Amino acid sequence: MIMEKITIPIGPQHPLLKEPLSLRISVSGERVLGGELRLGYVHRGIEKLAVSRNYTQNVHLIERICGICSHVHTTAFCTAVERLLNLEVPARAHYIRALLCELERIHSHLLWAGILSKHIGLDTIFMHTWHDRELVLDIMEELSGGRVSHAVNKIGGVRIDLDIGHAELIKKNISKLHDEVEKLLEIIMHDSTIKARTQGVAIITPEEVKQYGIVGPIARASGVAVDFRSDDPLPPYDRLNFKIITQPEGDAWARTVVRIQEVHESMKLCEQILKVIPDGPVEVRARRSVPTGRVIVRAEAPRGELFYYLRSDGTNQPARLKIRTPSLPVLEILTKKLSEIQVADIPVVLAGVDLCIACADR
Amino acid sequence: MILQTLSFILVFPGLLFQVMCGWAFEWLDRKLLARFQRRIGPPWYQPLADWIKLISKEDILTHGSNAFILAALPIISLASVLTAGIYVPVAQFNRFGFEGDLFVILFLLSVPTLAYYLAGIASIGIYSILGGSRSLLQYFSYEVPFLLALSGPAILAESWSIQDIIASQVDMGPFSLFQPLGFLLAIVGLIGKLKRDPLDIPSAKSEIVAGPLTEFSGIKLAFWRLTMNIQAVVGIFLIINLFLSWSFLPSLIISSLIFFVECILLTVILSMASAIFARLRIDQVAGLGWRILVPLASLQLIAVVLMGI
Amino acid sequence: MNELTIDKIISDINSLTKGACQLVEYINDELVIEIPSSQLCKTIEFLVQGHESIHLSTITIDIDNSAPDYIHALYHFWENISCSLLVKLDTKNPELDSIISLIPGADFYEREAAEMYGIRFANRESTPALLLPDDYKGAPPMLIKKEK
Amino acid sequence: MPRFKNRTHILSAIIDAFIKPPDTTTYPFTPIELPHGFRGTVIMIDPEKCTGCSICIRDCPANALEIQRESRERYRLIHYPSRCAYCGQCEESCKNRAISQTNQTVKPTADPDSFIVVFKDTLGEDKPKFS
Repeated sequence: MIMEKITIPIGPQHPLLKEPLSLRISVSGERVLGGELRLGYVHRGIEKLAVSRNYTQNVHLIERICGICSHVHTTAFCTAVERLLNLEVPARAHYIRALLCELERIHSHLLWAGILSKHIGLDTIFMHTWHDRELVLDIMEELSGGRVSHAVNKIGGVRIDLDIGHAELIKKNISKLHDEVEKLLEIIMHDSTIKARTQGVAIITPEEVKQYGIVGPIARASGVAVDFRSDDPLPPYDRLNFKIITQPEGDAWARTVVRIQEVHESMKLCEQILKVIPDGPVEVRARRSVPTGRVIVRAEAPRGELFYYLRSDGTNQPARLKIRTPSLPVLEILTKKLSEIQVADIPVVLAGVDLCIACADR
Repeated sequence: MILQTLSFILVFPGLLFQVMCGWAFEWLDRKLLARFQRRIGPPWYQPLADWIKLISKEDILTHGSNAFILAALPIISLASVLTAGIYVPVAQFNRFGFEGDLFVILFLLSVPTLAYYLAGIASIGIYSILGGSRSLLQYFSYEVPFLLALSGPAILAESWSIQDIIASQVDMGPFSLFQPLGFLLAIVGLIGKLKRDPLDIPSAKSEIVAGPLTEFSGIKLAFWRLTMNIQAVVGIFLIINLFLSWSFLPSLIISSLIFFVECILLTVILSMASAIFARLRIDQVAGLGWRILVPLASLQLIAVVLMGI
Repeated sequence: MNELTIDKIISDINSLTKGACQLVEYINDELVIEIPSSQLCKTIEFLVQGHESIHLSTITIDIDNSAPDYIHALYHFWENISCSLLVKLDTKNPELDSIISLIPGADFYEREAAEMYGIRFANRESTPALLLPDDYKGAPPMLIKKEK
Repeated sequence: MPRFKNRTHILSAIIDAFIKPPDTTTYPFTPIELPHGFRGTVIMIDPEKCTGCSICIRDCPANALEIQRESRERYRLIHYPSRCAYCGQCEESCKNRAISQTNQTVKPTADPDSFIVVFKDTLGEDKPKFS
């Protein structure tokens, strides 16, 4: 088809995007020639804001970096501060943090599965997964009092405690979710239209994973078994058993499969945590001023490695806080992947890498 | 006499009936889709409410576009589907049938697609232009198998008049029994014609916003929506007439009842198809159309011709 | 493939930079090695090519107010242990060698460092704004002192 | 080329969904029941307990609390619900358990700027509320 080169703007506002991001994609007919990326539409300067607030306030500030993986952000931040304080956090608090991390992973992956299906025109799966996600959000709301901003973490422990009722609810909802995810996995593994749309699209090779520092499910879908729950585990992951799921293909379909299987693995982890969670206190008192020092914390967010660098100068405010979210390296490779594909593949590429713009912009 | 003709055109089976059926179809489709997706779905008056809301909205023109063409296109397409609706027999009520009316209906049903393409080109916008070219590409993919599938009954009945086709089905039994493949292909073609999921490539929301209709708003968009709904209704009526007319119908009431039940069933099939299929890519649609549907339709046609001999 | 071990990496980098490197500290058991900025590309090339699954987590720029003469640039790597390279830059003329030819993924981190801290990167064409608007005119945001 | 087999999983899923009652609800015109631990309206049940230590103000991440103080005893503690992030930090920080969160949602307002709640007032009504 002969057609001159035109530029389609995707974003800052577009039905494809759930968060603002500007992509200018040049196409010739149905063929995509290349893309240009512009970030910063949700840049809130959190790294700068954090140095003018005390640590207690910062926990809540950091929670608002992202609406999906808010808990793992605060977990990483609190762990960083606790390491500087040399604080022995009770084991029960660690387990509750891990439980919420896993619930968050389930809800993030289900949310993503829904968005991918919506983008390839399969609204049914979108509705079904988002319904299943409600089961997790119900647990979250019951546990922490908020569906997405949990305010569970505090420096020195957690603010909530699990009781019998919570455990019952979690077990009930997780077992319901088991059936639903089983069905979902069957559909995604076997549905030929999903396969037709996702297989072979935007293949990320292991070399590119290394070059761009890609982490999380996307790296695992390219066969690189990088998972900071086992590579550099925050407690209690060193005492939990779980499988790292990898797929060799590296395309959008492999990423789908990896994520859905991870939901499965996370549900097993939740059940495991409920079984082995020790009794005891959930928090210890923490001093407000943090001794001088630097600390690096790496945590496994739903999208991959979450990196926190914290330097304290002995006051009650951090001197420098650097946050690297897993979406940033993915965004770097995105423009490279947005060429030699069709216009119809753009949603698959964008949705397949599970972008979190709020995380990336900070 | 004139009054009677006017009532045919304006009330039944013309404007009013078509519009009502269009809204009923939209409601049923949305409701079914909602239920397949575990939602409640809209109340029965939702399509009407949406339409009223749309016509009360501000009408926005893109800079540099021709106001007259953009206003004319939805009216032309609405008029053509309404005209097609008059010629399609409804529950064996057929006042305007003539030899060759099938051709006229098929032509009139194609007009909205062409208008849709022109709308994409005329409303200056990147998404519209892309959507327009996509709708034309898709048109070439589904139209041939659709025509081939619909000519099956005509060849079997040895007439291009819908009335004759119905009459010969009364003798022989519904044609869908003789040509199930043709029936299926006709449904696929109808999905393509209506630009419904999974063949909603020209208006793929996550890719090109709303395709050619991106820049439309207000009353023009309302007319476009009405056109789509009536096009669906006329298409469903046509397929039911050509493939699913029954021979053993004792009375008019029961035959109308069966006709509408069949229409509802076809709507259910369309809704199910949009619930279980992901949207295809344009190259996949072209491949599907030319590599699978056209050979299958030709096969069906050959079988029909052999049957006729 | 040779995995990173603390002793080995120190001795390797030590021999590579001819003794110019310096073990700064463990950030809670994590390795930080200070290297002169002239040796940065060489060291990173060694790290990237000698280790199969190493990746660059990020580049952190940090200005310690108690020692304002230097800007610290930390290159955080991860293989099986965390290893950070620390480069001290002159506050008046902060310039670093770009590493995007070695690690293309460092592009965003360099752009962010450039716009937030005003650091210049040699050996790359330009550092377009990453998060700030294109028409941002003010000083690099992280250098602005809080007004009382 | 897409192959149209293995449709059964998704087909059974939609038929299953069709048979079951819908999972969405119509718009609730009555207040919905929130979980016990829902972080809702911030209230001060017993102003007697408040000692005016202002730890809540120091820890509030959204600057939703404000104190206007004349002396140790005479102060006014004000809450701005429109700024509040409902994180529950004030409840957590308050040593005397004077501030607490209920599981009720906050009533909407058309005028967020003047939407203020006075938690404790020992200054007297004659002093202006806005500083």
